[in-house]
Amino acid sequence: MTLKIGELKTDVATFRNLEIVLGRVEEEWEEPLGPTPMPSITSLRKWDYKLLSRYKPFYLPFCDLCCLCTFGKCDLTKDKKGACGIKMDAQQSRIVLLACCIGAATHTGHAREIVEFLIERFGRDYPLDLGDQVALEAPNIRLVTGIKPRTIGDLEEVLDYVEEQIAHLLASTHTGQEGNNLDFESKVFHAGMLDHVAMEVADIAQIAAFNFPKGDPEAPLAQLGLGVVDLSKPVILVIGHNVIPSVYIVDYLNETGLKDEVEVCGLCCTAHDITRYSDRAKIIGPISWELRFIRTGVPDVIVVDEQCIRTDVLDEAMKINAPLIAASEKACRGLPDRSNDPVEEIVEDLVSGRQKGVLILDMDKIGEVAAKVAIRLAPKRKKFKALPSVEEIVEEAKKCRNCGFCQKACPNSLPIPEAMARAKEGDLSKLADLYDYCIACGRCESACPSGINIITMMVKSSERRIKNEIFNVRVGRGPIQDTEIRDVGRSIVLGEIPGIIAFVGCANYADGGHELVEMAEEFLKRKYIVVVSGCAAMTIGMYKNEEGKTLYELYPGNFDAGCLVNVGSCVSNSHISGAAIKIANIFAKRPLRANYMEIADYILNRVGAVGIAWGAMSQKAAAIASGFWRLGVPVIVGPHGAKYRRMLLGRKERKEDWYVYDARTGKKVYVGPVPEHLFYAAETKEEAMVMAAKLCMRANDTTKGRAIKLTHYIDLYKKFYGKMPDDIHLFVRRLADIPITMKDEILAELKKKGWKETEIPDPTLIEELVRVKEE
Amino acid sequence: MTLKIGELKTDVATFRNLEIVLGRVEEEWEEPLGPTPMPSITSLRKWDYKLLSRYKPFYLPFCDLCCLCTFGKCDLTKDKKGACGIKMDAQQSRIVLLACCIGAATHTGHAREIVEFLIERFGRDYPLDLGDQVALEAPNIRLVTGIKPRTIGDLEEVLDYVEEQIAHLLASTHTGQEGNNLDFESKVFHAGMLDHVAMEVADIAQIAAFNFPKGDPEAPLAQLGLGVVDLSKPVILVIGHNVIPSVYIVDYLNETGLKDEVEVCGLCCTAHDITRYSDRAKIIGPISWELRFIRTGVPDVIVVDEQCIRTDVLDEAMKINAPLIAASEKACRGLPDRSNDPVEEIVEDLVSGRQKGVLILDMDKIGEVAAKVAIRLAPKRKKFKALPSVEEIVEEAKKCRNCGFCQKACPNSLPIPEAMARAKEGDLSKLADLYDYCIACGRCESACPSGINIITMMVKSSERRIKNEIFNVRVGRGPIQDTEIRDVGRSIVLGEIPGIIAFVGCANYADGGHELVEMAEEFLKRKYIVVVSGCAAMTIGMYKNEEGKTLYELYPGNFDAGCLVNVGSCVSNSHISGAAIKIANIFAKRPLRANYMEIADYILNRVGAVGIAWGAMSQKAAAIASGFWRLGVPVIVGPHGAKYRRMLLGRKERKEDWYVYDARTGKKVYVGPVPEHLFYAAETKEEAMVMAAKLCMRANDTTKGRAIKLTHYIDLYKKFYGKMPDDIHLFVRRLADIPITMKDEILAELKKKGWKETEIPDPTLIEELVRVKEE
Amino acid sequence: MKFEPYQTAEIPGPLKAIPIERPQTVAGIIRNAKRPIVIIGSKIFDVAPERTIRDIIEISREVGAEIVVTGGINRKFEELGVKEFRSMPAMELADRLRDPGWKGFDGKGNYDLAIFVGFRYYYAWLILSGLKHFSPDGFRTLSIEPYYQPHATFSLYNMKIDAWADYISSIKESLKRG
Amino acid sequence: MKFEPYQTAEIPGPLKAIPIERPQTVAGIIRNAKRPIVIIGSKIFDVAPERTIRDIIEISREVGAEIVVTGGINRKFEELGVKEFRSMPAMELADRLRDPGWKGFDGKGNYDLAIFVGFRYYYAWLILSGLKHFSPDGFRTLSIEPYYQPHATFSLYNMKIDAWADYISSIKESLKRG
Ligand code: SF4
Ligand code: SF4
Ligand code: SF4
Ligand code: SF4
Ligand code: SF4
Ligand code: SF4
Ligand code: SF4
Ligand code: SF4
Repeated sequence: MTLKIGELKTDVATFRNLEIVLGRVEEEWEEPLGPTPMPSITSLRKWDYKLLSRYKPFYLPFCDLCCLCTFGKCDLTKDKKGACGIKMDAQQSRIVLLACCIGAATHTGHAREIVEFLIERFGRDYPLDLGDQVALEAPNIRLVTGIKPRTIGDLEEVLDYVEEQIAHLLASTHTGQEGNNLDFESKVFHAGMLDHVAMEVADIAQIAAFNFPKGDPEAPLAQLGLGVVDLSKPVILVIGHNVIPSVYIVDYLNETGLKDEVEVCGLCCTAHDITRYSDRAKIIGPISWELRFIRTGVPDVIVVDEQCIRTDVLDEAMKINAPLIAASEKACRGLPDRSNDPVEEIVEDLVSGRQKGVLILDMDKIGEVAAKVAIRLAPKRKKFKALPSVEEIVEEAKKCRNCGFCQKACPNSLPIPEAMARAKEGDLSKLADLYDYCIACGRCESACPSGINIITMMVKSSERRIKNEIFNVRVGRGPIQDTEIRDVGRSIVLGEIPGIIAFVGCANYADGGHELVEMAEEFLKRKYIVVVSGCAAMTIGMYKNEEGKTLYELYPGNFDAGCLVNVGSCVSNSHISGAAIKIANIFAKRPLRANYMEIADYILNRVGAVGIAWGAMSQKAAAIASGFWRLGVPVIVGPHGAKYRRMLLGRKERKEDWYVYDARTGKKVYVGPVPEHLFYAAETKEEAMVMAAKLCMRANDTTKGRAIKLTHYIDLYKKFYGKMPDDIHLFVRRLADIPITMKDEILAELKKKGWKETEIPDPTLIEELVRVKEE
Repeated sequence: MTLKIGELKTDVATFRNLEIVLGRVEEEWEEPLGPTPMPSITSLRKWDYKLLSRYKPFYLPFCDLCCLCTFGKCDLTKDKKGACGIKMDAQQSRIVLLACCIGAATHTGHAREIVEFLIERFGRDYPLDLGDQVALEAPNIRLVTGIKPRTIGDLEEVLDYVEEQIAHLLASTHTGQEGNNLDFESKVFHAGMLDHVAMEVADIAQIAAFNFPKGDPEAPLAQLGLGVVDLSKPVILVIGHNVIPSVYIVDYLNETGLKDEVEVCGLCCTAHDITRYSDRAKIIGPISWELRFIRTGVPDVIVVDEQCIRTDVLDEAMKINAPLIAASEKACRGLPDRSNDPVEEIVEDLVSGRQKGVLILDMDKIGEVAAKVAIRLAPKRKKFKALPSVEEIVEEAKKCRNCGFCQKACPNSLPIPEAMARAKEGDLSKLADLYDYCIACGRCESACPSGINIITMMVKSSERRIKNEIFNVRVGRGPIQDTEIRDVGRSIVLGEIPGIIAFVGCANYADGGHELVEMAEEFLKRKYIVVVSGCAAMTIGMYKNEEGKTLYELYPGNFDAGCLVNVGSCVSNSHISGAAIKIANIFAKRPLRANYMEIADYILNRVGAVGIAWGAMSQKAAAIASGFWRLGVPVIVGPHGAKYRRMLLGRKERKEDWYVYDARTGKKVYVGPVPEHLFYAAETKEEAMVMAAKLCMRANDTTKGRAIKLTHYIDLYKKFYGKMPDDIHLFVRRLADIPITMKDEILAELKKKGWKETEIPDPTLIEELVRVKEE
Repeated sequence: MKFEPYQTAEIPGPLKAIPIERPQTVAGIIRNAKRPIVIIGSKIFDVAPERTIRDIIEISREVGAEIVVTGGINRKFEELGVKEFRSMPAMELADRLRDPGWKGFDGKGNYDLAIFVGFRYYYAWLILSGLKHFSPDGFRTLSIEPYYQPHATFSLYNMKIDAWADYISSIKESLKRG
Repeated sequence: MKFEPYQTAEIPGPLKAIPIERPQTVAGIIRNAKRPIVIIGSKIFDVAPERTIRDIIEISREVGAEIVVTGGINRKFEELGVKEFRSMPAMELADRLRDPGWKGFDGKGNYDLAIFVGFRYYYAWLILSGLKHFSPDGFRTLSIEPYYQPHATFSLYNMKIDAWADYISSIKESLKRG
């Protein structure tokens, strides 16, 4: 990168028209630049097409129409074309791309704000120190951009690149631009790859600057749940994803000696991140706890930053007489900008109720305002800190006319009318039963013609249990240590650790969050490495066993077999992709720098990692998943995930789809359907578990590794389906692959299918990686 | 902006850890930095809120639902909230923002490609020389960013800023981010402002580097229409918006002496831009001519770059056996990437038909491949260069079962079944009649269960007239000269030139393009300054008067009363906003640099400019319009423009909405509803003309100026409505405002309404611009 | 197809116009309105036979409804001999209709039933959508176009022009009969 | 409401399932299929009374349709005493159904009528949408869920569980009668 500068003024001298080569400091990173530094949209298209020829998109249109320009609406049913000529397959992939652009832009904007802010506060030179155990600090950044960032300032160039690429991608969604679904999908992958870079920028910057845990397997436990708040203290609730305002709140409380006087608790990723910063902060839960917690009336002031915050939070805050402070340009929520007003004035306006909410973009003021408002309001708000009485709830239920609109509006079709009927008679148990399956989205209330506060009723009905909602979660540890990678790399690649299962994403569960816990526990018991982040990490902490222990207390936080690793907030997902990359680089010594295709090929064929985004809801989740796909990591979503409108499914019976090159000989070798899918919405947790076990199989598994993986797959299948899977013959390559304990049974199966032994190559999809060319 | 560089290697020396201040060269631009350099999302929120409190959004939801995340679909009917809490008003503005982000990103990506490309070809130092008459070369860039770009390399920093902001804006559309409709609208304005910056970057870079006309009022005329192509020569058709591949085609033909042997013709903005580069290039028409022209079979090879290209162009090209060359990463269209293959191989594959299309991203190869393929194919393609015979058309018509699906699918509800019935009987006249009202979108064909080629039939039915479609358009002249601004600035600001009417945007006409011509002519005759660009500029050239002259031949190309100025392609729209800005700066000496609010306030209150985007279709058009709004320039769209889902309407009878500060005294003064709306979809051209005349009135009009503007408004109103408008009393401030010729009539009106004289202030909406504070 | 949107792709959402099969019912809706207003678009002369236009005018007179023509068709309207009508761009009018504080053309307050006829399908479609979502409670829209307009509160259905003319005429008769 | 999507916001578009009021018609559709397949989702036990599940199985047997259960409900299914059924994740199955080249479970080629029952509303909604848009000509889907599923080719309508159970039983009877 060359920069031409008109005039260069420094303390030292003034230069004119100086040509400057912006390079990294070479002596610190000897690795030569790989083939694809800062890849453009098409640089990795070849790789994408390889993936897409195996994992073909299956579109599930959410609507038959396109309404993206004034040529429309256009009817795209079946083979119909829109006025711009587009057809349904391209249109659906276009919408997926749009979602992924939004997702990637969201993380990028978040990262940009963090980096800008930290540069202002700590200077451009602030080192990106992630601790002794994490020398490979930025696997995604290095892999994609070819930059090895040393300081926070170095991250700007990374973001420049990402922002430029997002603009190009977004441009591709314009009417009359890209028109082919596979090219849209390739761009989706590109967006996902960028997303992981942006997430990594955000997280390593904040880890370094705020001294979050640096890959510490023994990061402390934080309190979690609706029951953890000390009701005797003023309560500040922070919601969102950008921790900076919350940091200022914590700092203010610390500096003024108020830290023991005021409760700071959070929802969503800001909650994760504030517990990485402060040992006093508490987590209420994921986004689906937002309405619930506000309805309890407990928060005295609510501070929102950005992303995944209910857009009606102001209305909800007003209902409980708690003022709202918005702290992000991206979500001003119509509030008056008080950034330039004196703190006391703002506090006065909020405490007096003259203003229901304010926008404050000056971080220095936020801590003080939030704290002062909370302290002054708490005594006045006592009467709001209670749910309605049982009698009131019963009265409310009597307003129900059994119209059923609520149930029809409910994403999970919950039987609210039935519960109301019982509640009328004083029996709140049915309402309480819904609690576990409800994602607290509020659509039922919106639909109710009688204006019944259904969620409040559910919360009240579950009040006793909510008081006991006192759980915990291991604080987000951030990256995986280089040494951990060295220790487990071999076992993973050879298949001896059966797989890495990452539970990520939002809380849009179709059948309750407990399903997630069940799944995590299943894989923990089976000695998979279980990694978690974001909302999923919270949900997993929300259930206790008979001894009152959560999974975080039962399983250690190392990146190792049978361990449960919480990397942290959404942006910490980059450490999960980062771990896969690090295996290829640190363990297998594959060149990292700007060498995307080889690393992805390595992961696809060797690293048995699978993501499960059981409640994936957002555009960010879509982008995160896309980033995993391009790296060769399959993702399973829950039923609502079908609404992402596109699956990437392999066809195991099509033998021709499952060939790789043997890097040793250049020969094309059949390796079976491993991994079988890239993206798949499961119908039930049982299906998901079986599939996850299966998707951990990779072409490079040793016979021992394959036998272990097969054992789990078959075992899970039998457990849930009551019989042997009928596709084992596709996964057994040689007799040695067969788990000893199931030998006879499997051999019988294989015989039935006319199975023959096949080779185990040194697998790659990339011709250029073949070492000896076949004659 | 400060940059920290690890190691700095130049020919001169090696520096380590040098801190560099990237600044502009100060001596060339003495103007101090204004208050809002590189404004962030909220920097101009205050201004936006002022506009939005006058011009309130009226949403016209295209659908009751939101389907943007897997929490959905959500029913947002009336007061219902989505699962994220959002309500319909915010949701609609969110979709508008999404469209504007796409639009702005499209121009930005386009600009980035041009700048990158030109830097590679001409070097970063290539001067941005727009000619002697254009010293103020980059009004939008200077106004918004505070940067005065001297070389093409300087534009990179501008784009970095724009890309960063787009990422933030796009992030705001994420689920649970911005939730207030006015804040979304403020972000829409921001996107629009960025869009004009990006367009300006693209256009001044290409003007300077490719030596396009530099504000030349006497830019030559270029041929336009379906009839202009010399059928005896091989024909290369270029489609899109990014002229670079076309430049390479022209260069190749010039260098190889083939320029007289091969026809190069274009569709959409690439056509505009290639005529700015080559005096031999021809324009077929706007996007709505794309299917028509391809169906004639004339093009021998089709080269597509980016934006507004039918996504089914490959299918259409295949129908006429013409190969397709795609030339943009953003629109790969599923084609094999042949960028790295030898030219001859590619040519061979295309000529032989082995490949129907290729992707070539190496510009050096494109010219050669396109030319060679065209020359070799032309003789072979003779038989494809003809429309079906009349008999064949009649046969085709007989397949019609009069089901009416075509008409129901047609955006303009054209009576195709009727025309088919007549065609069956051999009478093609009804089919020919549709030609003028059809936008050739192809939806009828898609809907037709009999697979009838309706468009081909319409084209054939109009064959004779199409042969005579030989029109012209003045080649895009680019910016308005500084001297022109000096010359007309006073007359515009004082209102003596009744207004600037800009016809911009796409060809999605509800009732035929001739309406646009009628409107343009009306205002030209009335001595308005008429400015045109993009598809609209083409449409306006597509009609001749009785003497066979187009408006371009009848009216001169100066920026002056009664002149017709074609600025150029879509990205040249920045010169229209640029002209308004220049009036404020060059004529009125308002500080320009990073001084957005004052300049916009100036334009809103003083510069009687109105945009008419009669066929606005795209997301780009949405972004362009938004940029005008923030600058205080109202935009009128045609009926299909209602599908942008949101109007910005003033309420003339609400007196309280129409106060300004008198900058001399600080007093709040009522100035009447000027301009009355910011965004408005007219139902008919008559309505649009009356409205445009009315919207030219501004608070600062002198009495003489107001009298002139009123004359036109009243005159047009009478012409179309047959009576006096009933709101004149709102626009007459003093007796001297009354046009002499209508004095009695108007006085009678005024009396009826109880009119009283009001003041004419030095108008501003910005308190800070008040010179003497009111006590 | 009768109760489907006339333009194929114009699928509205869950809340759709109540389609009205009997002209008498339409007459009832109009009669029961306190302050009806009739809004006639620029396409009226392309769509409606003259007798239908006259019927619509009579309907308005019968219930004392204000007539507003949009899009600049005033002259043609006057040619029909109609004098008492207002004119205003449709978007401006719609913007006022959604405002409970608007005083109406006669200063007596906003209207409670807006009757639409004579518009491009999609243009009315969008205006009706705006009014459906953003108008005050109690405000209703009635489309008497010869097709189904799903965003209205009440709508006729897709029919041929002749049948429509008869339908409109029946509304008139029904109103006259009281 | 009978023929409206069961979940409020799930508005599909112009091409909507033909709602079938009479069980006999459904029986006819099934009988006329050359290669029907019955796909039973994981929610079947939550929704359907046992007699209905047994009816569905009998319907399949009557016409020799392959039964596929999805989502891992095999065990429960076996508890009903059913033996001959396949199992496959619904997405995988749908992906194959859209492929004219798929050979089916028995190797005899793809199916021409896919009968869906027992799914979450939106999950089937999306799968049916995928099949509606991307399946080969001649392939049809039939939803026999107790509500209207607009993306299917044919669908029942929104009804109470008892009425539905009777409806399904009538299909069976009708098929048995031949
Ligand atoms: S983008 Fe294409 S399909 Fe979508 S509305 Fe516009 S013209 Fe129709
Ligand atoms: S809040 Fe709970 S019960 Fe209500 S609609 Fe949402 S998920 Fe269903
Ligand atoms: S929508 Fe309200 S009134 Fe209707 S059933 Fe549900 S709770 Fe009862
Ligand atoms: S794509 Fe979404 S917003 Fe557009 S019509 Fe379909 S459901 Fe409505
Ligand atoms: S963005 Fe909000 S309204 Fe839209 S689908 Fe998601 S939750 Fe529903
Ligand atoms: S091509 Fe013309 S006639 Fe056909 S649908 Fe489009 S505008 Fe209507
Ligand atoms: S859709 Fe085709 S068959 Fe039907 S009326 Fe139109 S042209 Fe005739
Ligand atoms: S004016 Fe509109 S349609 Fe025409 S080229 Fe520009 S954006 Fe495309």
